[in-house]
Amino acid sequence: MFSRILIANRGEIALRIIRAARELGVETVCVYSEADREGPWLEFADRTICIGPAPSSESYLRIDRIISAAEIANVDAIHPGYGFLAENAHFAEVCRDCHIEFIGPSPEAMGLLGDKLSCRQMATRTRTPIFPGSKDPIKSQDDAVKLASEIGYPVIVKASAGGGGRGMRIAHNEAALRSGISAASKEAEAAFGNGAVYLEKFLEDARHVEIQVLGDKRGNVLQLFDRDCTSQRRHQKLVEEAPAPGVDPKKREAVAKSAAEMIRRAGYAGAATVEFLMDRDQNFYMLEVNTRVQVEHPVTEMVTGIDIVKETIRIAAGEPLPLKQREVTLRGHSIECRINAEDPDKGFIPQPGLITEFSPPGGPGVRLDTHVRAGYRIPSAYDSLIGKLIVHGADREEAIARMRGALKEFKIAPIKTTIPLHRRLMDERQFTDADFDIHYIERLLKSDNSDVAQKV
Amino acid sequence: MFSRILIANRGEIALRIIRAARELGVETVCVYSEADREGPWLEFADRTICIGPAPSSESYLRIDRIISAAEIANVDAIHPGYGFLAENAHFAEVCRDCHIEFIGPSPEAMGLLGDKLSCRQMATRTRTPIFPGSKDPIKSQDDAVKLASEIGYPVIVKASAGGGGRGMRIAHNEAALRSGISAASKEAEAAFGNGAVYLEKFLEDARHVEIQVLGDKRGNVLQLFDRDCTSQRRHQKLVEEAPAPGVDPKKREAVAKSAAEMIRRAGYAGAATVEFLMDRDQNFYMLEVNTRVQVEHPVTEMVTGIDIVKETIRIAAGEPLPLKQREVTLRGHSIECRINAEDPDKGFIPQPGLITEFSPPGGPGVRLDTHVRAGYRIPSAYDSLIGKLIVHGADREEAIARMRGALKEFKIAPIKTTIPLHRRLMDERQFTDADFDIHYIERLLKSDNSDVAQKV
Amino acid sequence: MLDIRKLKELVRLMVANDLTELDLRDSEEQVTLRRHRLNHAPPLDAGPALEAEAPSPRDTAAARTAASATIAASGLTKIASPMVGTFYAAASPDGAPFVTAGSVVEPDTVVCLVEAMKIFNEIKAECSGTVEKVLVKNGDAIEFGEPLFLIRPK
Amino acid sequence: MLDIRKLKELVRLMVANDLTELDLRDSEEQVTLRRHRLNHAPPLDAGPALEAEAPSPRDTAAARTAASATIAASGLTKIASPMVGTFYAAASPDGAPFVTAGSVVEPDTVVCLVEAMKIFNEIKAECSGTVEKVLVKNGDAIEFGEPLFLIRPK
Repeated sequence: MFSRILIANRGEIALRIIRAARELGVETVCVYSEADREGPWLEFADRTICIGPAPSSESYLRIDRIISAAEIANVDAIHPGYGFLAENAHFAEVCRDCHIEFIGPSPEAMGLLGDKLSCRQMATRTRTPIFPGSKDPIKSQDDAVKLASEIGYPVIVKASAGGGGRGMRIAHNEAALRSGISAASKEAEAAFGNGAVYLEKFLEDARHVEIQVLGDKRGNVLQLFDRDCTSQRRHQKLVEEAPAPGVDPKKREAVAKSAAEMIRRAGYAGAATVEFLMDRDQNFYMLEVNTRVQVEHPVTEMVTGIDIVKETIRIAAGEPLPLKQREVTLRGHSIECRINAEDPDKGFIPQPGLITEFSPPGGPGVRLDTHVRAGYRIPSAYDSLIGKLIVHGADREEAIARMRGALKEFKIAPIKTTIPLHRRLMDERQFTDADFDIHYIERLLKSDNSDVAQKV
Repeated sequence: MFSRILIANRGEIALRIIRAARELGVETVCVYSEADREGPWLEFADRTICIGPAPSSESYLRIDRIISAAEIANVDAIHPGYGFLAENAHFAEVCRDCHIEFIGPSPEAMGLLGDKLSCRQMATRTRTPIFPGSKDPIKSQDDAVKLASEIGYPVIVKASAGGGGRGMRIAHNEAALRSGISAASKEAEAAFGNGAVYLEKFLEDARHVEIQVLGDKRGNVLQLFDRDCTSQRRHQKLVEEAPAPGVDPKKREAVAKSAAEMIRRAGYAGAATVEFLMDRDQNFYMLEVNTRVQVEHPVTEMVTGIDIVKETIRIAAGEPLPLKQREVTLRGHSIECRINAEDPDKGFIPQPGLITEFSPPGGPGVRLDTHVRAGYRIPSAYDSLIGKLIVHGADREEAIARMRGALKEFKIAPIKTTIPLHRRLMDERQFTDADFDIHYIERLLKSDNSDVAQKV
Repeated sequence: MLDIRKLKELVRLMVANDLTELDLRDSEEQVTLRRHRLNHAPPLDAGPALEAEAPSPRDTAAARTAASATIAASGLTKIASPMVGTFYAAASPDGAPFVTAGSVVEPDTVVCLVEAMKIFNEIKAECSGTVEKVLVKNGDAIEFGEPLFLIRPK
Repeated sequence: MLDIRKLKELVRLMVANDLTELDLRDSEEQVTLRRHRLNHAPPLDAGPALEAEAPSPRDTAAARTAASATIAASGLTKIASPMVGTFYAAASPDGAPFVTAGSVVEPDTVVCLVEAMKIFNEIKAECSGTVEKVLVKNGDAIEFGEPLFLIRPK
């Protein structure tokens, strides 16, 4: 096992990694920007190193500064968390060159699965279900139009290097497709430095279901079942749960198995998530593979009893997976609500500022992953995620009832958060019946004549 | 199911019952004393009724006032929690007379198992192991001396109606036995209104292991495995865990089975705990039966996934137990540390007063059951328990590591608590190896030349 | 003359001890500092049931505390319920109320009945004066310590 | 003369906005209110690396903040590290340091090397003056923004 690791991240995931490392007896070094000088998570690190000013381009995204910090702190490995450099194959390469273990997949496996097009090719080999669409990047608008007429509209143009909704365009006809290709390509070029886009059949009315996989350095893989992340707003997940409600066990099993096999064949070591859309007939179509720990990993931890973040560290240190597939069992149901510092009344604009009141919920089956507390000032430079409220119950009904109660108890003031929206969602029939698709929250919000706060 | 219940308790257990009822869709009415007017748990009740001034003899122990409150609030049932009226058979009878369901066993079953002597007699019939000792109350000191010489010293004199360490005397010789009988009898008369005492063999060097049982009104029982509560100070439990470490599975199974059978034969509906001492050879000897939910019930909830407090409500409402015995499985290991507002440097005197800083721990496998928060003033009139920190891990080692981390994160100021003592215990070899007996904490504290705070 | 160091010390004292009010007076000057906290209303005294500032029920605590301040100023006294139960203004459903606004009471005057566990308990005034106001209605459920009547003392 | 209402308003402002200091002056009087918070030290400005009040490392933040106050008063300037790495006072292990206390520096004067990722970066004074003190030792690991030298400006 490592004796010391550096955490190249901030906020709740930095604290999550500190907690995991501490239980493994591994020391932690946290890098931070000047805006995070007072970050409460830094208190729990064994050492902290300031690496730059507030903008992440000058701190959390600065490979040179992070590597320098790793060298002066003499760490064995770097955990990237999610976001920032987590899916940056170049960073993983630099770590390798500097003889620092990158806690995540090899640059090769990351590149293979992180690029959406090569990932589609991998999926084809392991019979992981994918959408009909391009095998290669779009070379000309005419080729794309021809393919689209074969697979039928609507289609979606996606950035090969993309993620999180950027570099995507939906087209219902030829004109929209032609303009969408150039727009998506430009956006992708700007966001990821790679303008390659491709075409897929687009599903209007689908659920988002994903499979959590772990692979070790000895060629073993485990699938930790599925999660449902259908509750989204503008492609940003708001509520996640495990297992995905109402999925036929045989379909679940087949998809999870093929996803695990894809990860195994990619020679992948670490945590990976294979994301799918699922239509009303429970047909699955792969969206992409996330080559890192996910924000929503806790719901899988709750139902499997496996500490995913600890496993990422153990795997990077060369340890084998602790269980066989048949030993991984599901218990109960888990739901996570993302608590964002955003004002739902004002189009979900981020709400940086001082938290003066912070009263967390508690009791059986309630878990809170947060880096904030009363007296903490949310900086404006970063993501608005300030916490994840996770519940576990014997079944989905109990989990929903528990989440309702926990949301009732949870008080954060004076900043606005997504808590009132979550309170409302837990009472929405579409959510409670799992009779939903990835656009249902947007439809709900649009159908309001007034704001959410008045309704809850 | 009931539509509304009254909670005849305060603090963390009142909040625990509110949470359970809320998830069942049952309204809650909380009675409170004037000293608890600002109790944070009252915010989460559907209705609150003041029943008297601070002394519990004038509020939480006043049967007439609680019943009046139940009548004006028109509740279906009363949950007594633990302590106060929870093991008062007369209260259970009054409830029945008033056609209010008492959430707990019938007065008859409570009387049968609550009285230690009749409980010993029940145990004999179901082959639940007991200490050699009296079959009936001690009639004369001479009879007791004769019996003691048969079973051998040391012996313990216990109040038949007792509990929690009161009305007990240990005797290593005849003189101590004679004086102990009259002292214990007087104490028992004063504390419980019943001076009957009896004699048992006394074990110097034992662990405290107990079996959690649930019985419904249809004659079904479930045993939810065992807990270890060896970490005590002056007969007050400080740390509890499930399952009891290192117990031979066959012995565990046999004792749990006999305990469940005893509860079944008593016609018992509700949660019961059968307490045992266990010697170095893992022989069990029954201590007593607690006819109510225990402070330490959460550790069993964590490893079985069963919500014990919800089950007490369901059982009282006439519902059958939700599982068969074979469906109850253990997952992982759970530990609870009792957070008391006490000053370990000053002989653990209670520390009432204002809490200005309250920073709870969080993350995976961490549960906090507490009714306090920053800004809460701990009243001096009641118990010093201000919270229970519970962790769950894949095994005992992970649970201990997790508890260490959670205790490190937990900050309460300016009042003194048992947190520093727990931090120390989690590093004590006797605890980590489970190589302990019920006196080990007292020995540790005695062996200190200085106070605990300096050592941690 | 206001001593700055003293003021600073008082402010530190205020913050350290979580005080909600500080009065500072000298010959020329008076400074009042209040500091309201977010999570915690000032604790009410847990006094006997019958007094000018008797604790009021929780759900309307703020309103009633405000009211009782006026009361204290106006010299009125409360008769508070010594038990939990149901308030009855009269001995029988059709009977006249024991007292109404304007009634004169002595310490032994029965002012109402409170029913608890099927038993009707006579509540006595335990003070002398004139009933200014009846605060609860016939049949109301009442808490321990809940104010029932306002009395203007003799 | 001290205006009480104004003072009160300022205190409310202080609490509402979580201010840490308030100065109030009139012709006769000056009042300074400080409010230290439990969990949260006052945020430091995230300015450029080279300035009089450059951010100091977290673990000794309190001590160094105190120091920098003195510095500001005494008119000294800091040279802070623009990168994370290892501090070297001289170009070679046996060489003379670039600067020592008393050395005169111009904006282009190289004052030290900071090694980051095997690359030795020359750090320039970027100000004119005399080196008052060297704050770190040869071979020390340094953070971004960590003060390296105190300079008395010309």
